[in-house]
Amino acid sequence: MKKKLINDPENVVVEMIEGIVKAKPSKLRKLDNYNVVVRKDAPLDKVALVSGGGSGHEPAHAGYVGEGMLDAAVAGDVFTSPTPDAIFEAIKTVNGGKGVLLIVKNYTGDVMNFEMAEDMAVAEGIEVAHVVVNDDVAVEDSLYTTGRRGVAGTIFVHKIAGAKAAAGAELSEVKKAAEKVISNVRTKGMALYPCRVPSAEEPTFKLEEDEMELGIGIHGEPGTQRTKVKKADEIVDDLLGSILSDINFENGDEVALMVNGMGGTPLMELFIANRRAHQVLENRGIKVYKNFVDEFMTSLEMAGMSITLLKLDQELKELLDAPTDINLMK
Amino acid sequence: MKKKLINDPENVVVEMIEGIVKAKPSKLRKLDNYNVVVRKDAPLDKVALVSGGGSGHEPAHAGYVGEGMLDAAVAGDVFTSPTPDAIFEAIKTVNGGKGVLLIVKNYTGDVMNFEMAEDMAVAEGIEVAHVVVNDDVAVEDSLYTTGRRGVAGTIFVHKIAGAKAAAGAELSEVKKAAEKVISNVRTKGMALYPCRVPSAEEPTFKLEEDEMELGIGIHGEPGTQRTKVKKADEIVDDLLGSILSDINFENGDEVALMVNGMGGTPLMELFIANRRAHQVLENRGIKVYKNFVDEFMTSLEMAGMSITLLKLDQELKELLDAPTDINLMK
Amino acid sequence: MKVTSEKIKDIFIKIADVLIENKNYLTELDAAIGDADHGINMARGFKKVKEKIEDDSFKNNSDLVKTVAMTLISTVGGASGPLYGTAFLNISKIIPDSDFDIDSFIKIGETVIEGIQKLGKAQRGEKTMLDTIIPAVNALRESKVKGLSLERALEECKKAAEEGMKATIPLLATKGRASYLGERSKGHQDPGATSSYLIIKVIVDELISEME
Amino acid sequence: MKVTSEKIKDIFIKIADVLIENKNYLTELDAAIGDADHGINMARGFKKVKEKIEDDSFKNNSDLVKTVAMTLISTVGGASGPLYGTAFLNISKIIPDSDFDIDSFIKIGETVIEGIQKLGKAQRGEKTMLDTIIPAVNALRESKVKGLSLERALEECKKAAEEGMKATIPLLATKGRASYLGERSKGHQDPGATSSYLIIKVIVDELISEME
Ligand SMILES: Nc1ncnc2c1ncn2[C@@H]1O[C@H](COP(=O)(O)OP(=O)(O)O)[C@@H](O)[C@H]1O
Ligand SMILES: Nc1ncnc2c1ncn2[C@@H]1O[C@H](COP(=O)(O)OP(=O)(O)O)[C@@H](O)[C@H]1O
Ligand SMILES: [Mg+2]
Ligand SMILES: [Mg+2]
Ligand SMILES: [Mg+2]
Ligand SMILES: [Mg+2]
Repeated sequence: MKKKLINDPENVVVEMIEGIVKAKPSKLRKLDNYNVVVRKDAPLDKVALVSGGGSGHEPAHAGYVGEGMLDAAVAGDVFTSPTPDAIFEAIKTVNGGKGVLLIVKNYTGDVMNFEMAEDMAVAEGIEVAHVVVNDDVAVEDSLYTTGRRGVAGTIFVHKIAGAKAAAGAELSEVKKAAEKVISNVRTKGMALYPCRVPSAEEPTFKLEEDEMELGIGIHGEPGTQRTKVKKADEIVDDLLGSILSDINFENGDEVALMVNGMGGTPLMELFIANRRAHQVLENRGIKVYKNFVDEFMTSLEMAGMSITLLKLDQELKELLDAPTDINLMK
Repeated sequence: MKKKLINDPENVVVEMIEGIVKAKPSKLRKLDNYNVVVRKDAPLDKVALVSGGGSGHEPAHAGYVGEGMLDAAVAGDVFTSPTPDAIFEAIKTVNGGKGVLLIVKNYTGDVMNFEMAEDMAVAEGIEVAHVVVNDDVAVEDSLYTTGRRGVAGTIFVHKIAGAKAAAGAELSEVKKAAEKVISNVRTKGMALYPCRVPSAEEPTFKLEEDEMELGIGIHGEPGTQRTKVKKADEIVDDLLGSILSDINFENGDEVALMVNGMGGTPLMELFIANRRAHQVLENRGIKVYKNFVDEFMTSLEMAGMSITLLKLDQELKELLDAPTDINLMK
Repeated sequence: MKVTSEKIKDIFIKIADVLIENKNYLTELDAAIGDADHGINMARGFKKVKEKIEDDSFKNNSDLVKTVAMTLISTVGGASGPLYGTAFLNISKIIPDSDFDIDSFIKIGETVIEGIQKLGKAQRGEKTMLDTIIPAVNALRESKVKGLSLERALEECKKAAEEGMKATIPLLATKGRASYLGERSKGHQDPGATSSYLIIKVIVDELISEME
Repeated sequence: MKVTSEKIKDIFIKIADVLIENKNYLTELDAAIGDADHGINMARGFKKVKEKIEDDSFKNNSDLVKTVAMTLISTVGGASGPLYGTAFLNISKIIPDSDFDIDSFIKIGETVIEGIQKLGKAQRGEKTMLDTIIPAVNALRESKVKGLSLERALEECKKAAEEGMKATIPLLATKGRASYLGERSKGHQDPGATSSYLIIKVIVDELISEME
């Protein structure tokens, strides 16, 4: 995919943010000089939630700014973590005095930039905490590595921490709820076709017409494994297989199931995959409490999908069901 | 795009429908032996709405079945109008005695199949009416042709007729509301990359890396014009230009603006286009009352977009704002 | 001439085989000016027709043709499904039970045209299946006027169908999906005109081989 | 040796030019094992650095380097932004105002490593910029022990940086984005190690040309 519906690769992020804010003018605004989207009514008398990361993951992250979810989203350049000054600006804007929780995906760049911003905010006396989402089972987790990436499971962190904050919880409780999601959410992704960053000439990887990547991230990185293309059902079996062998699921467990398109995948294909996911979970005696099928955390026009399972308990179910003005499903 | 996340081209529609119904098990069910999705609580004591068409336009049409919109969606094969027997079955299932409105897009096949089904239903004593949506300004409208195609503007017909029916209106009133939308809604689309039907070997058209199609439909048909690729802003100017010169807009008019992705377009690009659309409308003194940016009426994995304007009056605004459990925007 | 019900069944199975064989060809034609599914639609419908009629027996020709028609209506979809479905439904109402003469074929042709026009409201020259069918039926009529043998009349019919099909190439489409292309529809053979020719060809060839 | 503030500004501008020149090269390296943006990130940051320092005057070296550091932190993003930003921020705290000897360069190197390690927690051998920087600083230390001239020491430093960069090729990445690739990260040169080499090369070449 060489052609893009853009004006200038240099301006994609700012023009996109302007388009996002125009779409919900009564609810969102953009901070001057920063690619930061905040709730128009911020700061509110509650713990504020700030998320963000590189751009190219739309609707993440600005699409989750709203009642019951985020208070601000900080957009970096395409696939590039935002800088500390922008994050700091977001923190200052949404802090209503009850503190700010930063939701960070586990990438070296994201973690470092958000931590620098946190230091800056703390130095100004703002109460700040952060959680690091690392739901991608494709990547090996070890003390000696960067650890797992944060991918689509982040949406559940937004939703649940957002509901907790909306309910009036303290920063430490909101953080605890976010961490509960993080320890119970797992994702694995795959791609049939790569994506191309607007300012680059070539896609980040190339695949033959009979090849696919398993274990991809959300930045156009190649996956952990390249295989021949398989049928949708086999692919779902692989993704869910990795997830189910990573975290302990028992007969009767309830889960939220997310089938996430990577940006270029038609909904038709996501629903075909969703059908299989239900079959697999049914066979394992796992109950789908809530099912999300759409694009949630994308990678530009990459064709592929990720599957996420969040293991639920009573508290998580209630928070997942709590109202939000963000639409979470087609 | 040769690779697809499917199992067997022959089964894509039925597997997709199963996946759709699994995603909202408390709200939707599939009719036995037919690729028809109906509301679980149908028939209801109101005028029932049935829409449909070929598959490959997801979330259309099954994604619009729900409170405040459709009662049934009939899915044909990919890009192929459904057959009269399936439509007839849908009509019988959702008819609650107040009659059924069929929402048909203006394609020879759709019109003929829906009309045959209508005849079958009328023969059984069911009160049925139909409207034909023809919002595509790319196609010349003349007495001697098939007339304009029905494209993304159909979503507004679903929404407004759905709200009217939910409010308890009679079949003739619901039909009138639908017709009001049809005479006030206009769309034009474009594509950067074509799509490929699962059972076909090749995409329906081929474009060079510096070419695009203007005036495309939603079935992978080539457009009415092939040009060199332009910047997003120029493309928006062209699409809106055609729309604005087709229907009489006056300074101060209020519109619903829809920027619709064709399936393979990243949301980032749609928001960049949305930004420009607002600029153009502002310059023309036209006020955006409501703005929808997402995938609404797609063409498999086609990369491109369409822009739709619906001119609003007080009645249309109220019906557009009426509650529905279908999520209409990211 | 006498045509048994068995023979008619045979003809439908041959039509099905030919359309299934030409699935990709018809689809490619539709890709150029339509939505790349005409071959797929016809193959899907006639595969089902084959299944339906192969191991079944029918009261009479009318019953057989009606089954074909209803099967097409409920499996082909698109524009061609109702059009061919209605065409065969109309045939089922008038098809003789065993004796066919030139008039029976003319009558069959006329009811086909009537059905297709009632539904699709197209005229000759709009780049549709009618551009094959109308000249084919005209050829039958002319052959009758000229007093040609039934065999010669059928040959003329097939020839006219082929010419009609080819004559769609330069036409501007004003009906069906191809009409959206405007000027760009010129230079391509119409898929529906092509499937109509294939069907007429099978019928004529089979009937003539039956005469020998 | 004496290095004027003007010269240091010059060096930064040369660094910027070289990184901008190598934008595609660095991005291609990052495409192989990362996310194809390292060149874009560095070019964006150093373009801004150039703008910021070109027409401005600074109280002293510290002030200049701090401006560079803050500009990088607020424009580069990604992993390399905070890492290079912190490295230069640390340098700004200890950079001499005009007299540089081997010890000043060793101290600069050490504070760079300290800053990068504090933030990124990587060791040598994990396929990062540290694989260029650590050997380069070691070479300075060894040159001092051997009693080499400052010129020779700087040459050794550059050589070690280049070798370190090349030595990243066979390494398995365990830090940064490349680590997600596991075994597939082997066989590619690390983009950050490459940009570090380019920076060291400019500094060394410029300082040596200043000596002549
Ligand atoms: N109004 C009409 N009258 C007669 N034939 C038509 C009409 N509209 C379309 N056709 C025929 O149908 C053919 C297309 O059939 P098909 O591709 O199966 O359906 P669709 O256009 O719905 O995809 C055209 O090639 C044309 O011959
Ligand atoms: N923990 C770390 N310590 C030192 N250097 C690192 C670390 N993580 C990444 N890097 C360096 O950063 C480079 C990548 O920078 P860049 O592509 O700009 O950022 P990102 O990885 O966020 O896209 C890598 O090639 C590596 O040299
Ligand atoms: Mg990056
Ligand atoms: Mg069709
Ligand atoms: Mg067709
Ligand atoms: Mg990178």
